[in-house]
Amino acid sequence: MNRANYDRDRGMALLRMMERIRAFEEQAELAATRDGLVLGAIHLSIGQEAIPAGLLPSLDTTDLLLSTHRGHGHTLAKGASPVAMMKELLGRAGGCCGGKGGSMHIADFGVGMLGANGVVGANIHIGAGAAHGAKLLGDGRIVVDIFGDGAINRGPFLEGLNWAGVFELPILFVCEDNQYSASTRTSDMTAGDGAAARARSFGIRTTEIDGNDAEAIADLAPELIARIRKTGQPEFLHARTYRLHGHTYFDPAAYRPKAESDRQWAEDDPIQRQRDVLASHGQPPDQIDKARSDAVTEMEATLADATIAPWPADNTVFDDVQDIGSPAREAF
Amino acid sequence: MNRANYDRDRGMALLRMMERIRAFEEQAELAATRDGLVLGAIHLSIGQEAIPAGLLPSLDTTDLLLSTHRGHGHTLAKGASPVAMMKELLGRAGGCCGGKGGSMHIADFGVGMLGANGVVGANIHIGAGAAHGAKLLGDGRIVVDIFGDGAINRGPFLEGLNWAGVFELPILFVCEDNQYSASTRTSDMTAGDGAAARARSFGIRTTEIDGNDAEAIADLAPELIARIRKTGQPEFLHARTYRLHGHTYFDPAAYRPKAESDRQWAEDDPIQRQRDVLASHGQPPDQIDKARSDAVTEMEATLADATIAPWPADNTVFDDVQDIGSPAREAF
Amino acid sequence: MEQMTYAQAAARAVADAMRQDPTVWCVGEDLGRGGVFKQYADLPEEFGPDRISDAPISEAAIMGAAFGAALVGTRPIVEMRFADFALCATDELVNQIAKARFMFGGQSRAPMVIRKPMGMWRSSAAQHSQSLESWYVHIPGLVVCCPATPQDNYSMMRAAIACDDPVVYLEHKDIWALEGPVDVAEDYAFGKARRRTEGNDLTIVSWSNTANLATQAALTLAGEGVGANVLDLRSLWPWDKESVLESVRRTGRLLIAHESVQVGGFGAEVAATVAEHAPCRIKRLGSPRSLISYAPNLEDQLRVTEQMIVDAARAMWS
Amino acid sequence: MEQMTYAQAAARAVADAMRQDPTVWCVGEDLGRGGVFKQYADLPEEFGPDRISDAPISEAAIMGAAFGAALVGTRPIVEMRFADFALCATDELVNQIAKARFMFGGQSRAPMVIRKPMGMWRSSAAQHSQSLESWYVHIPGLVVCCPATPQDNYSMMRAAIACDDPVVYLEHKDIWALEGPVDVAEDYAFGKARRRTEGNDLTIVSWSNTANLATQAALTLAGEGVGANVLDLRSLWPWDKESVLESVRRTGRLLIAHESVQVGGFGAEVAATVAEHAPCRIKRLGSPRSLISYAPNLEDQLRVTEQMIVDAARAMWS
Ligand SMILES: Cc1ncc(C[n+]2csc(CCOP(=O)(O)OP(=O)(O)O)c2C)c(N)n1
Ligand SMILES: Cc1ncc(C[n+]2csc(CCOP(=O)(O)OP(=O)(O)O)c2C)c(N)n1
Ligand SMILES: [Mg+2]
Ligand SMILES: [Mg+2]
Repeated sequence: MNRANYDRDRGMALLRMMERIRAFEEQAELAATRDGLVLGAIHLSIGQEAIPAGLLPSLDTTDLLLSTHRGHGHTLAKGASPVAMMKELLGRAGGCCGGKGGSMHIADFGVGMLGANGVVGANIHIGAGAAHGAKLLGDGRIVVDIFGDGAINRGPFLEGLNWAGVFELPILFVCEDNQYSASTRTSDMTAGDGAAARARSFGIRTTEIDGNDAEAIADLAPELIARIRKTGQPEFLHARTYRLHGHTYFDPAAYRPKAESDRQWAEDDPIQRQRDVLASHGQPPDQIDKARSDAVTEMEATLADATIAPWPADNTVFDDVQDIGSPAREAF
Repeated sequence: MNRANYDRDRGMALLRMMERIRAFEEQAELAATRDGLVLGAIHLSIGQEAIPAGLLPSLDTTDLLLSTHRGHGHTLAKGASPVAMMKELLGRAGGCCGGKGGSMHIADFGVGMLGANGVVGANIHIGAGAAHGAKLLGDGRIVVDIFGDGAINRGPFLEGLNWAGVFELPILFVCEDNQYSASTRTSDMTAGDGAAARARSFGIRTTEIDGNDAEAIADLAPELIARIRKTGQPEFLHARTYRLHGHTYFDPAAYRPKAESDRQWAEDDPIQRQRDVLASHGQPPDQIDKARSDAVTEMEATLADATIAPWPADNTVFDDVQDIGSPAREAF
Repeated sequence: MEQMTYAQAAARAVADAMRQDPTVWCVGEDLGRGGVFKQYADLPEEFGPDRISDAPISEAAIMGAAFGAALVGTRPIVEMRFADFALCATDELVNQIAKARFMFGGQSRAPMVIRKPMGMWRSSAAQHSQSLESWYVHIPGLVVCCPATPQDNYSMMRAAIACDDPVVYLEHKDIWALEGPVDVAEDYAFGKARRRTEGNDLTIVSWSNTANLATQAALTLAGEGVGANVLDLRSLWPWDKESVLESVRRTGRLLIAHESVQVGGFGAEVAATVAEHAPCRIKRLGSPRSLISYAPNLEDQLRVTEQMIVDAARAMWS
Repeated sequence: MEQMTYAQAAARAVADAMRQDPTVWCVGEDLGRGGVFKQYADLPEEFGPDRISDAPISEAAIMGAAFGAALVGTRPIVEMRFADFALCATDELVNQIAKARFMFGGQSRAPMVIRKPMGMWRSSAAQHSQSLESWYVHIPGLVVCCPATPQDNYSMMRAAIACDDPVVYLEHKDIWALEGPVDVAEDYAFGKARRRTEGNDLTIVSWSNTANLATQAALTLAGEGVGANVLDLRSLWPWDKESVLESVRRTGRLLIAHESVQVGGFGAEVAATVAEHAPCRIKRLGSPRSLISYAPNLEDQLRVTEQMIVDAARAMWS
């Protein structure tokens, strides 16, 4: 459906960010499967790009983000450098964590990205704490804390949401519900009506949204964020989406009917949906396509850069373990 | 208010059980404060007797119970021997745990009482597992799992309720809501509407009740238990009550207005309420009083028995650590 | 004797036990698809979803619920997926499972096998690579197993399932595909080390995958005329003090090699026990007290390699 | 020099630090009433509920939220109430707090003090009595403190609060009321042991409350003409290897005494290090690998007493 005075610039910005996220992950996947350069597991968010693209550009750079093992898109949308990210995926010097963390621990504190997490659900109460700290410091920062549908079955979901409610913290919890927890259909292992129903039971204002509708998310984001800044109260967003690829790059996702993902690709790819929206509002096709080609060009160059980056210097191995006491074998 | 064809025998049975629980704990408190014979902390449930008295006699002996640090009343109402319990509180031979556990680890597997717990909330998912085991074995046992209002802020509350819902387990969760978590007013540290609201968010059928109304609980219990046996589905009971004594026997409860507990004593002591119900239905006063005097006589004798019991034999120290490997210092 | 991988041996052991005892069941995330490392391959098909049970992402409840189910008469096998995630269930394991039998004065047992795939697995980084076996050895009530071969992953798994104590069963993630002969009739007694090589010049004590590296190292040393008696402890609680003391009394030299952090590692317990009861030349080789990196060149610096074992052995004469 | 109890010394240290640094705050259950052991007495009145914050019964969130607050620039002091309950927050401490700085390549710090009252406290039974200091020593990224006196509970607390690393701070529950002189000007350097007594015949290494027992035992031994050099390690990571090795090179005898379970305890690390670098007569004295009972006569059998230390010392000449 078409809208009056549709903002095509914003629409293109949304498309560009989604294309960049996808192109980044396509290149990362090639680096893994074609080049064998990604050594650890990576979890692709292909099909879920609308959530970070719609939500995170409405934050200030100083605002805070906590993410999951599937955090490339979040990190890019928060403003991190794709080159530093790609180098991290390849475990190279210049990676945003110096090659020590890899995909599951990607972080860029310079843009308020406080880290992906290798432990499902662990970022929920930690995120509440980041908001707690910001509130104590009174510096006006707010937190966006993103986790998956599987994470709502871990204790930190309860403890983190209760904490945010009790201490009245400026945080937006986002459940990125792609319907799967690794090879398990999350609904099979979840009692009750799921994330939104649970969030409401903590008295937290909760909104449900089509997580593949970038425009709708971008409409909602400024409103949610402004309200959190104003009231200082937590909010919850339940965004329904779908993981178009496997759980990890080497997961063929044989546990779900191919027809299911085929249908999703055909009918509910957030990027295609955004392209259609733009087209239906008269955006010239070449400009729509250019978002894709620019993104691919950027991310091919990104991978090329990362590929030629050296390994971290051997002598960085004990850096940043801790200040007190030496980590070296038999240190005296 | 009076009811037609009121069952005075059941009413007296309820009163007797409540009087026995209270007398047991009064004796335990004397053993602690007057005699210095209780060495560890004990947590009294004085004021909360209506819940175990109303609920647990409707279970079969083979049915299962899990309890908390405040579990004397539950354990008695499930049919455990007060003498074995009192000996355990005194750390003596013949205690239900051989003197190894004390009040916080009291258990009597012979009557299906699978243990108090020193860790708040830990019995919730363990209880779900007991029901899971019973379901796998198909032996028809159901589980009653009792915890406090403070326990709903720990992860096991979420993980345990979700587990029971997902696996469709025959368990009744009971939140014994006495409004306090140690020296903290639980509502100050709880977001949202609390236990019942959270339980409903897991799709678990939930009932709220006046936890100091023994008659109402006894009316409800058979219905709940029958339904759980029939459907095999979990249920949740939120029972509001009040802890008339301190958190531990040495806690003066200075953190709450004396007027608050005075009012509770005057207006909402479950035992006095039950006495009034019986009186208003024409139960002779001497019989009502006899419930108290019989209970006191029994529990004074119980304490006397326990007091003369010997310490556990020194050589039991390493019994029941484990079968494999010796616990002894420098064992070979 | 059949050839099997380390993963297949475990699956076979679980299947054989489940056929004999209907109260044995397995629970963990994604088990219905055979487990993340395929260590439950074919079991869902044979035993169905009740006995090879999926679970929500609820480590605390997986551990806690399995414990409850053990208290009422079943024998659960708990899958923690990565040993690192088991830290989400530490209260359940340490305060509940390990202590219940004792605290309740012997009224209960917790016959459980708690599987925790551990160890470095190329570029898994700090949250997916830990080896914390020494933690569990320190906890009364627990048995601790670290199988290093397909044979032991069969025999030890059978013994663990049959045991009435809770058994922390630490498989090494890097050797799921390791092949070897398995004699299903060979049984295993907790606390008996396996003599991987004989020798009178040097005792090498190890466990888990490092025992395989030590065995290789011993061949190199043998070529140099150095006879190393490699003892693969297999279980760390109980552990085979007798064999270790007997060996060091012969050799007068003890090298202890393990993948986990050296400081506070189980190697310290072995070294301390020998120092108290049969003093001799003692050397430990473990990981620096540092974190495990994603970058391979940094990760490698934390590994204990076959070459390092050979060098450390040679240095025991210098 | 003022006289204070161990609990008062900690409260004083926290207050002095909070006055100097507005980013320091405390969070834990019941803190608003001064803490369960009154170790926060008077702080709520001075600093108010935001800086001496109550918490829900959510150990995982107390630890996790404090960590998040540390990442954004505050310096939380986390109260776990009983060290045993801290096991409910093990993922947060070990997988998150200890690793964040490294995993993120140095972008972050977690300046936190994690207070875990530990140890036997008459008839607290198995779930309220544990001493797991050796666990934390084994975890890279953590500093581990075990103060034994009011002076150290002041000086070490100040150092812990000032430290940018996460510090696991293990106070002993049995000595909250222990009185002693406190010089608030005395500062403390991590990894420096305190020489509780001098002596050239025997080295006794200990920490936490057992160091107090060892000091008493040394007086008895002195009366018998045996000079014991009692080293109270105070911090277990880092620990004062230099002083221990220097001392055993003088005395040729090492007795290590601690309350925690001997098997896999930190005493094993001390013994192993000495065996590797300065071999001498070594003896450990710790708790049997058993569970702590409620009944006092059973509980007592797990305690390491002053008398046992004296006897073990004497036996080092037999
Ligand atoms: C505590 C914990 N348990 C299990 C895992 C293994 N694991 C990694 S991702 C994942 C699935 C998570 O599902 P969800 O939260 O829906 O996120 P998604 O992968 O769908 O984005 C699992 C089980 C883990 N990392 N941490
Ligand atoms: C995990 C854990 N945290 C803290 C404690 C200390 N503690 C013991 S009882 C208690 C209060 C529990 O409140 P509630 O659940 O309402 O039970 P009640 O005491 O009111 O019966 C606390 C905090 C504990 N035992 N376990
Ligand atoms: Mg998902
Ligand atoms: Mg309560």
